[in-house]
Amino acid sequence: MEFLNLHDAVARHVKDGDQVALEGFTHLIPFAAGHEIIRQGRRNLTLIRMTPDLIYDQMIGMGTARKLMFSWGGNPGVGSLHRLRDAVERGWPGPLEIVEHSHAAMAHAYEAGAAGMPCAFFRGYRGSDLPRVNGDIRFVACPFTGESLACVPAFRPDVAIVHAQKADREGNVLIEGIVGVQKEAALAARRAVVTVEEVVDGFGPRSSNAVILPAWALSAVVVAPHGARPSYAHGYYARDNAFYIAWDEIARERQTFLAWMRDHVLR
Amino acid sequence: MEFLNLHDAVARHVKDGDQVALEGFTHLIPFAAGHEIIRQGRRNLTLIRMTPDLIYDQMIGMGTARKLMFSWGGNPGVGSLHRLRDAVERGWPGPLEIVEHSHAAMAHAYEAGAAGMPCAFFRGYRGSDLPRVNGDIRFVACPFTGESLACVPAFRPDVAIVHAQKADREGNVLIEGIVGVQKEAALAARRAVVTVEEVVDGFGPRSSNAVILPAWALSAVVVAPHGARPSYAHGYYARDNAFYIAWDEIARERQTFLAWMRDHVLR
Amino acid sequence: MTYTAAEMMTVAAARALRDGDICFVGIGLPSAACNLARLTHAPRIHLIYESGTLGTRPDVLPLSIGDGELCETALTTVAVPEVFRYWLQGGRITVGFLGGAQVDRFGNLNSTVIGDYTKPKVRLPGSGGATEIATGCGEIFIVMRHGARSFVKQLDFLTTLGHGRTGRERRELGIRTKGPVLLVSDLCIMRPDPETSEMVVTSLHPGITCRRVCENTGWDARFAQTVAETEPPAAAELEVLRDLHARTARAHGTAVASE
Amino acid sequence: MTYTAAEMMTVAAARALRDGDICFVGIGLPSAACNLARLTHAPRIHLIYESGTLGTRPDVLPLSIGDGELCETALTTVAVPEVFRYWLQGGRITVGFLGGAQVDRFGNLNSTVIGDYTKPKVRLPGSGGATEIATGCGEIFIVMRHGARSFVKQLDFLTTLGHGRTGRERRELGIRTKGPVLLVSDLCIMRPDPETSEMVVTSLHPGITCRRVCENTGWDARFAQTVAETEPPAAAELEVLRDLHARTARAHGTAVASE
Repeated sequence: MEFLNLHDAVARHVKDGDQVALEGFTHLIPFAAGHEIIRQGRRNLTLIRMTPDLIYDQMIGMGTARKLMFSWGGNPGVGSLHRLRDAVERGWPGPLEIVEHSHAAMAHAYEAGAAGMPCAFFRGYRGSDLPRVNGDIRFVACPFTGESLACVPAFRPDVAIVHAQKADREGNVLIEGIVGVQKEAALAARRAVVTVEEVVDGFGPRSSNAVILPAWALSAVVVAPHGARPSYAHGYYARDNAFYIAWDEIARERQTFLAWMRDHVLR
Repeated sequence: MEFLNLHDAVARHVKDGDQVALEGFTHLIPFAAGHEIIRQGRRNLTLIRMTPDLIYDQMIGMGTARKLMFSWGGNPGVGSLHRLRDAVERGWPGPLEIVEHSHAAMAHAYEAGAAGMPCAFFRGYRGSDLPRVNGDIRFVACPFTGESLACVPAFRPDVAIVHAQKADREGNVLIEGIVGVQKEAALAARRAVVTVEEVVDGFGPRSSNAVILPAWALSAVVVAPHGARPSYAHGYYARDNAFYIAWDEIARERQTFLAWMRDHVLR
Repeated sequence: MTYTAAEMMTVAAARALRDGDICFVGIGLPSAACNLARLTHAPRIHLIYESGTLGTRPDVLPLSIGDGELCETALTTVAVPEVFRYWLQGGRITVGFLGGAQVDRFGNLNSTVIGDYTKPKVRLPGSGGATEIATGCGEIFIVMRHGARSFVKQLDFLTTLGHGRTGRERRELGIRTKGPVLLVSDLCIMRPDPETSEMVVTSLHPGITCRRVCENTGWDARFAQTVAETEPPAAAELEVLRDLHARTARAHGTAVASE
Repeated sequence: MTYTAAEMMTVAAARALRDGDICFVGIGLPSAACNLARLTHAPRIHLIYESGTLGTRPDVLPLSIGDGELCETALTTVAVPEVFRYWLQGGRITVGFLGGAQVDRFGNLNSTVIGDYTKPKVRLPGSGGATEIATGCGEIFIVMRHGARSFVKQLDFLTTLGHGRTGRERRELGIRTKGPVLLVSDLCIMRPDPETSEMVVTSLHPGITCRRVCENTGWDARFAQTVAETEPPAAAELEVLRDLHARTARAHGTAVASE
């Protein structure tokens, strides 16, 4: 683990063509890191994320991705992700290959990756058409009961980026609140980068079972205050719900989208 | 969930011939419940536990069990479990069938039970003789890589009993410290009984991610202060290491063992 | 007392929940229905959101499935893999809410695409948790607005299993959960026929005719032998629901979350 | 400065640990060796006990794998299934310590039974974590007292894979971890032959002869071309180790935990 600034962390750990997972389940979505990836002009990324959310809508709209692995691609409580739809429906700004799963499958694939397994087994996809359009979904018989179980490949992204509340001086990272699949994504990845709100001398009194990622399991820790905005950081700032609603208008048209990105991300 | 006293909880939820898991990984071992099972004279139990420890040494020596599923049967830091050895080596007080696993397999079998799976898959048992003596160990090929993965049946005990620090008035249970496989054992079981040090009005300020078992996932909660002794309860009392050492002498001979049980458990 | 179609739907769905139910809650109307039930006849209902919040008691409705409010008012919050493994797949959830862009006569749902999967006319959000919620929960409540384009003869894509394309798939696949036992729309309530598992109209909302339902259903809608009239929302129910929405609007600076 | 055989073993094992190693620690001598290393040349060593304590820094040695001291001084404590899945099977551990009642020339271990499995002469504790520690950790250090009954030609039961019955099994099974790279006994240090993977004597402890090793080894012990003499414990090492044991004895009211 080394402490890096955001520019250097992305420059060193995110390469063109990489399989990249930026996780954060509504909470702690690493927007600052996603914006830095856009600014550095990465291309041909395979983006993995359960809920692409606004951050992948922005990355897809700016042409960083050639492939998306996901399970729910909407703007929560608002509607569509227009940039994602434009890429899938009309190939703008370029064609986007999609590998589509259910939430349960994605969660299991991350968990299996963290556990060093080649694949994940679960009771899933029964009666759904999804296995017909996703070749990564297979079925295996339980050797004891004969029950047919779903099996998907483990996720082993080249790099995972997650956002957390705090790191201590050694680079250990504490995550609190809705922890989503961040721990699994970080442990499943070959390189794990964590952006944090702040670095503290020590975590102080805490639950013996606090969710902590040891420094030695990480590649880089980056101090990025408000690095999850417009998502939120439990204990630091609230979700900017108004922006999620406003995004519907901003992203609906290519030009308004590009203008907003130019003014707010690229500048 | 209902609040019961220890006698009624065992009378109602532990039947002759049941598959029973009393878990607690060194910490929070439910001794009081195990002693009550002995006092009520249960027979032909299948006992499941990663580390049988003194509690199963006592239950086996008193003839409650016909079968043991375990992964490490010693007195931690001290030596043998003499009653377990006497049962396996000389069939006293009766024959004891054993189903032997590794820790990883047991942990996975509980996890799979909690997850409603028929079996657990992991990378295990490679090169070991254990699969030759345990028919519950199979191997399945990963459909993507062809790697041979170990597979064991999920544990679905009739009843699991674990000990925890506290319950609130609704019967929700908080576990802190070394949590072992208690949560998995409780969720894997058809009936889950939890003994606690105390009942509190509320858990108060705590980590958002505290280890809590909801009342609705449990069958019974029992107030049993010091219910883990001579094991320990983090935040309440320390492990009685001297007793673990003394047990080596007490349990070495059948007569001294029976005398101790008569004086300390049956009376 | 006047009320909107959304209010009728929310109230009808809320009434179907039993005290003590363990609900897997989605955002939007299901969230409103579950919390309405919790604040009225089902105080001991337990709400689980797929973001990992167990036993949450939000004071305002979440705009997203992972709002801080859900975590702050929860008994505890677990990781997402655990929600799907120990709580959903573990068989602990009694009721799950689902909806979609299309539903067919057997309660199968499409939330993936309109048109061909490889060249979609409309790319929808996708499964999210639905595919496993449909088979993991004891029962499924479907909440959707009626319309000939959403209540269709033939789904463009079967994202989420209801009773299957023949009504018999659940049994054939060895699935022991019940699947869709209730469908609440803005026009009526439908429940599965005990024989065929086809969703049939069992109750019409006040002022709604059979004809109106038929015109807005893409298949030949069937009706139970005795079709009841849905009890309109009571003043008490509307008061609690509107307070909830008002609090929510103040908190989010919008009413979007309310549906 | 005089020292015991146990002290020589502990110091030799501790020296083999590198600063920054991630160690999967068992109780007894391995625990003493890891903490000695942490308190001397390897302050940034990370200790994981299978009870789930990550990055623990005990002030006294644990009597059991789950002592409260381990949890109280840990970075955090995770559930046991997670230890075996994310941390061990996940391939994050660099060094694991193992021992047993019997070891053979290829570092395979028996901790299950002496005699026939179905009618054991001695029923031993069993695998515990060993079976997967042996294949999941980057390297394995074996620590055992020498003796013709424990260093045997033929194991009664192969609980835990070393280099296999032929020395080639790891490759044949596609296992990429190294297995036993070090065996420390009270007489000598053994390391695997690069060709055959047989454990050969590379260093004799002070005052120990080849003959003594051969008499206490059940197979024809082999020696490296150049056999070194093990550096005796330094005064500083002994001081730290004895303080650790003294603190431990005071805490547990016994010295049992020290070996």
